[in-house]
Amino acid sequence: MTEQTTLRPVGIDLQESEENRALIDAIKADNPELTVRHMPGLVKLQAAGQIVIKRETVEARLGRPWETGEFQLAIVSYAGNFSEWDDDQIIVRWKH
Amino acid sequence: MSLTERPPATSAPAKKLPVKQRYSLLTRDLDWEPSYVNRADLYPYTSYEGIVVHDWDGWEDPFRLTVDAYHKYQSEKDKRLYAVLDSFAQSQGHLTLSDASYLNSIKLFIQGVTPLEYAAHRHFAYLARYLEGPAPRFAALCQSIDELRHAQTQIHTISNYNKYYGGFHSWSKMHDRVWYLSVTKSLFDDAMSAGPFEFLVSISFSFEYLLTNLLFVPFMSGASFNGDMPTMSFGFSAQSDESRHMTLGLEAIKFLLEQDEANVPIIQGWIDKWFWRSYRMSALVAGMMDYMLPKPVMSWKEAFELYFEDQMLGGLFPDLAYYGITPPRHVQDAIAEKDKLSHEVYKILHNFSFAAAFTTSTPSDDHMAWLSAQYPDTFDRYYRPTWEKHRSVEAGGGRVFFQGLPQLCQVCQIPIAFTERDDPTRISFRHSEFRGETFHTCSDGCQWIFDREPEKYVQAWLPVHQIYQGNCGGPTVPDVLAWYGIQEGDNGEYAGSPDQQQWAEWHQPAKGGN
Amino acid sequence: MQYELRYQVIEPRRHTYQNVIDRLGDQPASRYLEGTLDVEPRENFHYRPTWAKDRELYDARYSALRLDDPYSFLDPRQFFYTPYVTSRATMHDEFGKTLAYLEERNLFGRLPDGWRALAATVVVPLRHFESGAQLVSVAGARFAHGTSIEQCCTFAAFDRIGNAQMLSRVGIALGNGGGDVLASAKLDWQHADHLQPLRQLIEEVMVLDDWAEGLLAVDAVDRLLYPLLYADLDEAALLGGAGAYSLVAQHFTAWFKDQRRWLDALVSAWRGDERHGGANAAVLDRIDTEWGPRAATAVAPLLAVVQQEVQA
Amino acid sequence: MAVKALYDYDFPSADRIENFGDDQLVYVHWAGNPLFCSAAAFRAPRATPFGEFVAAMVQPWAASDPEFDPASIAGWQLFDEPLAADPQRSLAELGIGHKSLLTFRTA
Repeated sequence: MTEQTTLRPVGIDLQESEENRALIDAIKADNPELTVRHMPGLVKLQAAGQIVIKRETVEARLGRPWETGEFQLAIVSYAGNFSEWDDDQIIVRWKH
Repeated sequence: MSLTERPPATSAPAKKLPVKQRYSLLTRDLDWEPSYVNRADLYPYTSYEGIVVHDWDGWEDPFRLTVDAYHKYQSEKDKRLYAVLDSFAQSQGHLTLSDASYLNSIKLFIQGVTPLEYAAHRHFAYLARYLEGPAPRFAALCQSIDELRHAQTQIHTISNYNKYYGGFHSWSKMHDRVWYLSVTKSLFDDAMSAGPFEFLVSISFSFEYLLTNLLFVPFMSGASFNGDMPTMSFGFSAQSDESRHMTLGLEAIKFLLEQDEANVPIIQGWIDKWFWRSYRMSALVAGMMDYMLPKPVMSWKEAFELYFEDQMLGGLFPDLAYYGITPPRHVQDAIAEKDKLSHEVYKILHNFSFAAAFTTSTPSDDHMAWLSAQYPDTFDRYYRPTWEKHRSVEAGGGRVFFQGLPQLCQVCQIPIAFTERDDPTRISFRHSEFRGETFHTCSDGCQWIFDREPEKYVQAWLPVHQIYQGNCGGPTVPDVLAWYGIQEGDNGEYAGSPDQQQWAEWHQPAKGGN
Repeated sequence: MQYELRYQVIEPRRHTYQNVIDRLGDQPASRYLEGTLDVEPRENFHYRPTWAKDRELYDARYSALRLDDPYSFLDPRQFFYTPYVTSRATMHDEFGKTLAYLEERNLFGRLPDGWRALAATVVVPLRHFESGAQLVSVAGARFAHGTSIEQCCTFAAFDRIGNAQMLSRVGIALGNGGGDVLASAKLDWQHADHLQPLRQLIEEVMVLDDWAEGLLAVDAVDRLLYPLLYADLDEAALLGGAGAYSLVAQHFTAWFKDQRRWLDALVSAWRGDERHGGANAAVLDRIDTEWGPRAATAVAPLLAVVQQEVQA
Repeated sequence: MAVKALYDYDFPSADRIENFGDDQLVYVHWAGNPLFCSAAAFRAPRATPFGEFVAAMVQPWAASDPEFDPASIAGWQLFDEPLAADPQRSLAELGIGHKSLLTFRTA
């Protein structure tokens, strides 16, 4: 994994729905420093430096196979840069 | 010989291509270097803006979306969305909105925003045709078809409200004609009439990446808070595409900056122009968020701080500093007016709603208390007294409208109503001379944009001036309203409007023991 | 405050948008009609395009083929975005299942040599033709006049890249999961004699100014290519032990049938237009005369390969 | 800075004075009255005497504010300069050209 270059905040906004609950739990589990803010219909996740979403963690919470591509069904917005998006994980961080 | 009689396969089990390589074979490898025609004839529009691209293959596409995956995810999203729309319509869900006045913001939305989704659909098709690299072309193609989705899901969501409420019925014609909608239309016309790179920086970067969060996310959250599940659903569903579009914007800008140092000042100029142009248009959303939601969810100021100041100025621009890009020119003016913007905009809408396809009203006591809490430095001092004056006129059975037509900004086309940075009581007037004619603008930002390309902005179809030239159906207000497609009761004051009256009728207070 | 709803059923004030009412009367309208009719802006454009002299941002003059009312043409499939992606999700899902079946049973590995050669040197290289056809179609998405027409072009453009990806996946499968077949197919596309007339044609079509002429020139090729490679060879493939070829071909035959539906309807609308029908017919006849023989010349060497490899 | 274009990008102004015949556009701003969000735009004959312009156009507009008193109008400005607003003289004679901005205050 590459070194983090900055601790500037990154963020992901997800739709708050039954389908996304496991995903949100998984992100919380993999990013202990996460701050979570609830707005009507929406959950705002923010962290310093980076947020990582791991397929295995999501699958364990969800109880079924989950493709990282399915993240596109949940995301409402983000701040940062998708520095990695492969079959196993998605990482949001700034580039410089 | 039949299939079953053939010998069993002896070849090695199939290899699996790494995702990145497979994606590349399915997208950019489809391109080939033409030899029967000139490349310049095939891509005639990529050189006149002065942008230099050395290697189109330098474009990264983190989503690696293939056509089959696109259809799979998008059809799933639409299945969910239309299920919400159908059940809302079947259960007469519109009756459970916070109030019928809430729908004024949705009227502004379908008249002002839906046509922009459609314009984006059309012009991302232009990028999908004329950008030279296959990777950005494919990303643009996906965005083009996504934007058609957004326009159509909005039309279909709002179709149900249109059946029961005024102001929605003629959104397309209105976008071509009505004064406040020229604000949004002219912005997209400006971007579409520019070259492909400027369009990319204007819409994909400055609009999609810098500002859509600010415009859409709190707005959709507000829809949810006001009982408008269909709008929340299309909004969030659209936003899930938007994250791809934001990525296109960010990739575009980094790609262009990395290609050649000579691109940097050109891009900086476009960021400076398009930040201000998009920000000015977003003022309409500021007014909508603070004044048009019966149950407000987040103030413009708070959303601006959260989505723009923290995320963009705090997060993105330090990233772009690496390439020598600085925060947009005039960004300090935007920050300085966050306490004023929504109030100044709603005053315009309140003054002129007699000529609009929505209604307005003076904020209630509760609403003013909320505004006062959100804007402790400005509301009570500068805006409350004016609303109190409206209240006293209305108490006597009157209603103050602006009995005339406003002076418009030549660039953003909003009435010149914004105030000086250091004085909320003094309107900021700017004017420039070009070929012996005077052109008025509303701010340093708009004046700077005008002076940069006066040959462009002198063409603007300014609604007020067009009315005075006799091009809008006739000389009287009723003539113009008829030409706009505004129907009786769409416009004016909310109290007593057909929407308000029927809402009251549908929601008779429960009688005891009934 | 507690409310009660006074009415069980509320009568709507209107059944659809005003532009639809103006055309069809005040009755409930389909989502296709509401999402299509009169959506494209018509007037009062603010600035002239910097990239096209003497044109507005939306302008009927981007093609010689005109309709008095662009909405006299409607897509017979009534595709707006949702039914389109839903239909294509099924199509690609089925194609994926076919491919998975063929790979699982190694049916590509068992293709007779002639069929394998046909697939690798004629069919797979056509992914580049599809990619070119995508560029041509997407020009219509931008420049066609009227949402009903450009929407069909948009979907066609997306279909074309989808077709190119389906052919690419066949190539990957033929290469046993690697990129070798695609690499040699690309070399063939660029250099092999039998593909040069077709490549020359699509390159020349890609630079045409008139989006509609481009679309029809590609169609002149499609009308020869699709029946030749997919529909007509189906039977021969089954008889010749090339079941895999037949299973793949059916998807392209199905797509081409769908493509014909809107394009034939559009050509009829152009010919039948009260105001422009005469002028349109002259343009359409000129396009047929010019591009029909060019298409035949471009497809002839492919026919020769078919005859040599699988019909000998 | 010229517009970057593929051809000579030069179009007439949409609101050039020729498009208004003998008339012109004039903007009027009531300074210090926050009830009005912006200045008003008027189309007026260049030969109109200033007094008639004010009586026929400005006053009915200013009366949008029920507290407006026509006698209170004072202190005209043309752009940023004081204007000696002789009611008998025409707009043209007073140097009030096409798309001029007039400002008044009320006493």
